Amino acid sequence: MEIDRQLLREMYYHMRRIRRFEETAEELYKRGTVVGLLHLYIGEEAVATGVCLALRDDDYITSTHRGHGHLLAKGGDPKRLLAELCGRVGGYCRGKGGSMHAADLSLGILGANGVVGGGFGIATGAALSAKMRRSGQVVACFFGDGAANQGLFMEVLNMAAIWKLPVIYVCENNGFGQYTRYEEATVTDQPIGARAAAFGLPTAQVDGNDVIAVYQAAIQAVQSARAGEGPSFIEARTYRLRGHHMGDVGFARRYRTKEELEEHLKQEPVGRFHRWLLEQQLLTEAEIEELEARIETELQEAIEFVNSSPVPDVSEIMEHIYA
Amino acid sequence: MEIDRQLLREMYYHMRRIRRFEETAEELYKRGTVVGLLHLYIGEEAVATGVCLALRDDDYITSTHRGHGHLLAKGGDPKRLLAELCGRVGGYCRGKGGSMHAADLSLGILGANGVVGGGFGIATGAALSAKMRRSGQVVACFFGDGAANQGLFMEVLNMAAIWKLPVIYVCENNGFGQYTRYEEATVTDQPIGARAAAFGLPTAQVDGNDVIAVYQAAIQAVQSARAGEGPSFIEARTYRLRGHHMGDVGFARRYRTKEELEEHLKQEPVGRFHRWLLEQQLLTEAEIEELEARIETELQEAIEFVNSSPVPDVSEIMEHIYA
Amino acid sequence: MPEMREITIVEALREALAEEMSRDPTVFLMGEDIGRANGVFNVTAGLQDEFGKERVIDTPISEAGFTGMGVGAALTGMRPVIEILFCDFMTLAMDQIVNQAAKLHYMTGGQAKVPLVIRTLMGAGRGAAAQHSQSLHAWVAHIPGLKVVMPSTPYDAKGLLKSAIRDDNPVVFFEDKMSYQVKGLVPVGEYTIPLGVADVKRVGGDVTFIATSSMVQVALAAAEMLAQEGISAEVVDPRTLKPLDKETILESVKKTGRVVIIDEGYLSYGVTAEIAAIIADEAFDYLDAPVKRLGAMDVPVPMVPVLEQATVPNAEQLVTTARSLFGRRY
Amino acid sequence: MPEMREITIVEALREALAEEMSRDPTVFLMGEDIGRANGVFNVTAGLQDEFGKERVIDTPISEAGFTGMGVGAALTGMRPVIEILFCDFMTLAMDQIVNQAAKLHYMTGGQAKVPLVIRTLMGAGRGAAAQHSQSLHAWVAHIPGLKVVMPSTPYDAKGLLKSAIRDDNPVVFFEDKMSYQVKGLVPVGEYTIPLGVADVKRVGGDVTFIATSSMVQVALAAAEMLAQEGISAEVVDPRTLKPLDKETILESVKKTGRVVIIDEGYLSYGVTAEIAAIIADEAFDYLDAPVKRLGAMDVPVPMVPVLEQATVPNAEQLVTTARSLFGRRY
Ligand SMILES: Cc1ncc(C[n+]2csc(CCOP(=O)(O)OP(=O)(O)O)c2C)c(N)n1
Ligand SMILES: Cc1ncc(C[n+]2csc(CCOP(=O)(O)OP(=O)(O)O)c2C)c(N)n1
Ligand SMILES: [Mg+2]
Ligand SMILES: [Mg+2]
Repeated sequence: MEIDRQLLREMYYHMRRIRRFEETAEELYKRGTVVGLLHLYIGEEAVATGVCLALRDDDYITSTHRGHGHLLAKGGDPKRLLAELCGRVGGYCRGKGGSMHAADLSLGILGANGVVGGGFGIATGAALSAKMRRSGQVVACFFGDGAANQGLFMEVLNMAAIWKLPVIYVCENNGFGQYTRYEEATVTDQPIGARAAAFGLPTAQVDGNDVIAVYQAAIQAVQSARAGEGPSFIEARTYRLRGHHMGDVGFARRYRTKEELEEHLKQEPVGRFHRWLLEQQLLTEAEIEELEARIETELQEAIEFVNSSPVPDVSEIMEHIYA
Repeated sequence: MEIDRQLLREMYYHMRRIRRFEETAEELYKRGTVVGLLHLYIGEEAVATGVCLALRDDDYITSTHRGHGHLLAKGGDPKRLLAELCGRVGGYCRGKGGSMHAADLSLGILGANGVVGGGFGIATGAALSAKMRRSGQVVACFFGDGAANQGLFMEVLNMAAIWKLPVIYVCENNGFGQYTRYEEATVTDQPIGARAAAFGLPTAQVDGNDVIAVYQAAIQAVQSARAGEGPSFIEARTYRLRGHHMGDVGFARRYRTKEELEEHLKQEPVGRFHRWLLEQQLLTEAEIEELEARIETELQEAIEFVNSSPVPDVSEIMEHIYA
Repeated sequence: MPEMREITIVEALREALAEEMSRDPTVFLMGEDIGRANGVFNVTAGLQDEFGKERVIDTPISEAGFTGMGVGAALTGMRPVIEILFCDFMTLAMDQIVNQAAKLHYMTGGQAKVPLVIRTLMGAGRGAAAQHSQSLHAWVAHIPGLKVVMPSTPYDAKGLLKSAIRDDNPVVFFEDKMSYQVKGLVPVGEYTIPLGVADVKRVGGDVTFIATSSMVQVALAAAEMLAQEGISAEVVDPRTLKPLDKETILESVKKTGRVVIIDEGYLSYGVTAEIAAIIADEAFDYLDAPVKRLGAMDVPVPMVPVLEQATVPNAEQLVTTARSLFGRRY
Repeated sequence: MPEMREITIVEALREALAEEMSRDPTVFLMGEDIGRANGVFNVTAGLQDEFGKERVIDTPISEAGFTGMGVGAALTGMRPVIEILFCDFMTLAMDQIVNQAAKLHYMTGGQAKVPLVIRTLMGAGRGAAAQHSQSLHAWVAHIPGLKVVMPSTPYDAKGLLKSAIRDDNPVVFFEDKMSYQVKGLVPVGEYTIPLGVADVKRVGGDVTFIATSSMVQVALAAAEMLAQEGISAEVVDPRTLKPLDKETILESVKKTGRVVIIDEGYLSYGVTAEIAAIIADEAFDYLDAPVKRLGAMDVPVPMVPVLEQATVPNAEQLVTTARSLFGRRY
């Protein structure tokens, strides 16, 4: 598959932007500006980027509690996302949803979710809807290795398969569900994809820290969904570089060693892509610097936006319960 | 595998007894003596028989809304079962449960279930318990092809597999979930067993109308469970010869043709086993007649038991809510 | 006056579904055996023939899955009407109903809309035992973001179902399986009934019965019996639990000063409690007697009919309870 | 007098678990991250080290699955204590809790016993938004066959959890996540508190506050504030919703003639309604003022703390509500 420079640039831009967004959120959380639960996507940027860049603008995604990367890669606005994390009226949900419920319906971002596996039904239903409306839209359903143990996953696999729905199940296997290791909670003599294969879905297992690999798997799945051939499954193997959420630092040493973490830091996707782009002379240092500068400006603007956006007035509480 | 005549006799006895029990229940339902919902097991007798005869007396089973066969094959008392169907105090549940909740805890029969797939958790938990108590007990979990589409199935497959629990998942694929054909509701380019295989379970697909085949598969699964090697899966292909439940006669022509039904009647397991036993000269006509006579006596006694057992007094309502 | 004819609740529901599907191509149905089999209770009879397999979808036995898919479809431009056969099986889909459908509009700050209708069955009466006989409407009425409908007549059933389908919020619509054959007059032409408006099913001055779903018939029967003793009972049917038409309820209680609330859910922590609590607060000064209520007995529904029947409130009990309110004068 | 020391609710719960596991080898724990990680809120800290991986089991994220397994294990000789992290996720396991655990004893005519404890978290307060902040105890309190416990102090938490574990019925045990660090005196030795016995947390004569879980602290604070105005409030903590100690509640209300019920579940169709309804029926003749109640606002819990906090009842509101009952004399 030919990947042009423009696309590589975009990939780098998105990965780097997600990384920097998360670092900014982390920083603001420590300062108390970000409120509520915060699950960082650091280390997993290649997955959201590779998948979302394979989608059309009007395609849908469903996301998770660790969802900033998905939203940003699908074109979401860092200003409104950051404001949401900080509980401001300028946020995507006017501060009512926070990190775990950020959504941009106008961009097909059907929402993060606080329930592990909560997006399976929504994604599959959106695919049914797309098929019924003959819109040609495709749905990418992001979920974690932990979520793969929710029974709902298998229920929707069956329905997506029998009705040939245009949905792609993207399992982000980052090694952990909270503080329990993937290998402890999940059968491992078969990959997670075996579950999808049991329903006849084409499955792929890719290096989730390799954005190109993710992208290529996604493109194939999208094409087949768009062509009416039904659902696919992708497992992206990656690694969670931060804690489960901000504020659980006390747990850090309980579930992994420093050495393990350091080993994985060497493989982290943004730096790795950066090095590769330079090595392969696909982007120049100058181009990269320009992208990074653009990102810093965006994030600066986002912080300013947050600062200018007030916390909602208590009178808003009873709004938006019913449409 | 050598199967001795005593076992063949027992097999025939159980299959025939289940058949005749169901025919009796059917008759009593039409007369209004059996009350409540009644789902008959006619046509599927070889499954319960083959599996339960592979179990030890202290092993457990969980059953379904179509559960008379399981209970009887596991050693349950036709008198108390029939009384339960008729809502009598002599019934297994004093008339409070009826057909869908018949149980005999003293025989390891953990109960039928009104919720499709409702037995998955109970069976797997009983297996965990057996393992923790180091009792050497094994659990057989019966469920239908329809129940295989409940997400709970896959949740327990994962846990049974990672913890190597002594449980056997027995899928009775009788072609229908209510009035929807197996092929319409369930992925068929992969067998249901592929779901279990996705969690590393050994799987077998057997002719569910062939009691010997079922028995052999069950023996293997039981041995491996007893040996601490963990769970197994068996799909028994069979066919529901009656309606989904008594009283849905109006639905009969909606989901299958007369021809289909007749075709399957030729393969029905009791007659087929009968013919085979005679052909192979494994049992004599006289032996069979003796067994059948014994069954008729038992059923006569069951009917008398019902007649002598009163309907519970209204004062019983508030008993048994809390232990 | 519109032309009327007498039809059953089943027929009324079927008409509502057919009319809304004809009117709006985004309305579709999903559930177990609703298509080729016509629905276990015939509510969807003929609809798959009329509207095709794509719009009347027979699902696998995956309640959580297809309810969740209903949410996703509703979020993206469709108006799904799903059927959960017995409300006992809502237990399998509560996350989708309560954490997803009910909250998405709010959690997204008003962006998302979930115009989803969940039709489901309630009530004892068929000897179907404890897992097929519950009336769990109190659960969903407890959840902000959901609307909850409980029709008691063919007229209400049709008009309310049409409104539920047109509503932009998730609506849980409870049908009583023993009332399906209840008959009543229904106009020939198009009409809807707004959600949140109670209906006074019988006018009276001495005591108010607030009754839901099949208990409306029980209340009407009790009112007839009491009329013979010279006690005039008013029967108020809230029709929807969320929104709840407090005004009509309070107005009636303020008029009569006596009230019995009757509903087929378990009594404890059930729907009757909320209505009683509202009255004990907001109509306190008008009450001439304790606030009484009847619900299903707090017991898993037993299979054997003689016990089962005793768990459901009946007209005799209601009469006795009502009478007890007149032994005293304040 | 037994020797006492001051510990937190977390410590009290942990002690109860450890003691019961030591006492009875059939007691075991199952849940997400309760083992090696010590439990997300440290309640199970050190228990896996002490009792091994077989008795403190880290599960996959499969709430329905491991709850169902708890039922199966309980049926067959074990006493599982499972943890469903947030009670919002009970939605995934309601079938197992309500249709299986709650009903098996009854449906089998008394044969089956399900000595299962389900520990779960309730309450807003952490900016965790609508799917992590609910208090859904009204749902389970509605279901015959379940017992429901809501401790408010370390003493109660320990004594009630031990009783719950020894109980032969399924018990849902609600822990308030914002109260985990509440401290109180707890005896050094063994004790239990029977399920179904309310506790008068403060004696008073003018008005009764019936308060559950974290709302007990709110009620006590309000009582202090009212004391300064010369209003003496009694605070009754039911401690268990099922069984509910009606006698103690009614006794207090009959004494004071005024009552406010306060609970963190959604107000509508919530726990306060049942208690209000009981009072409006059985203590009607003793009431000097309308029956008042405070619950969480009927709204999905918003994330941003300024809104979130406003959804939870507080002492000021309770004071205002209580005062309003004294504006009038009957
Ligand atoms: C149904 C449910 N159970 C438990 C939780 C608590 N919880 C939040 S995130 C999480 C781990 C999820 O693991 P995974 O799906 O692998 O996603 P990751 O956090 O690794 O991205 C858990 C258990 C939850 N939010 N929802
Ligand atoms: C959770 C649930 N959904 C729906 C039903 C209604 N129902 C009863 S039996 C049945 C079909 C079950 O099919 P299968 O598992 O294949 O068992 P079979 O009846 O064929 O033996 C259905 C849908 C139910 N009892 N429980
Ligand atoms: Mg993970
Ligand atoms: Mg079947």
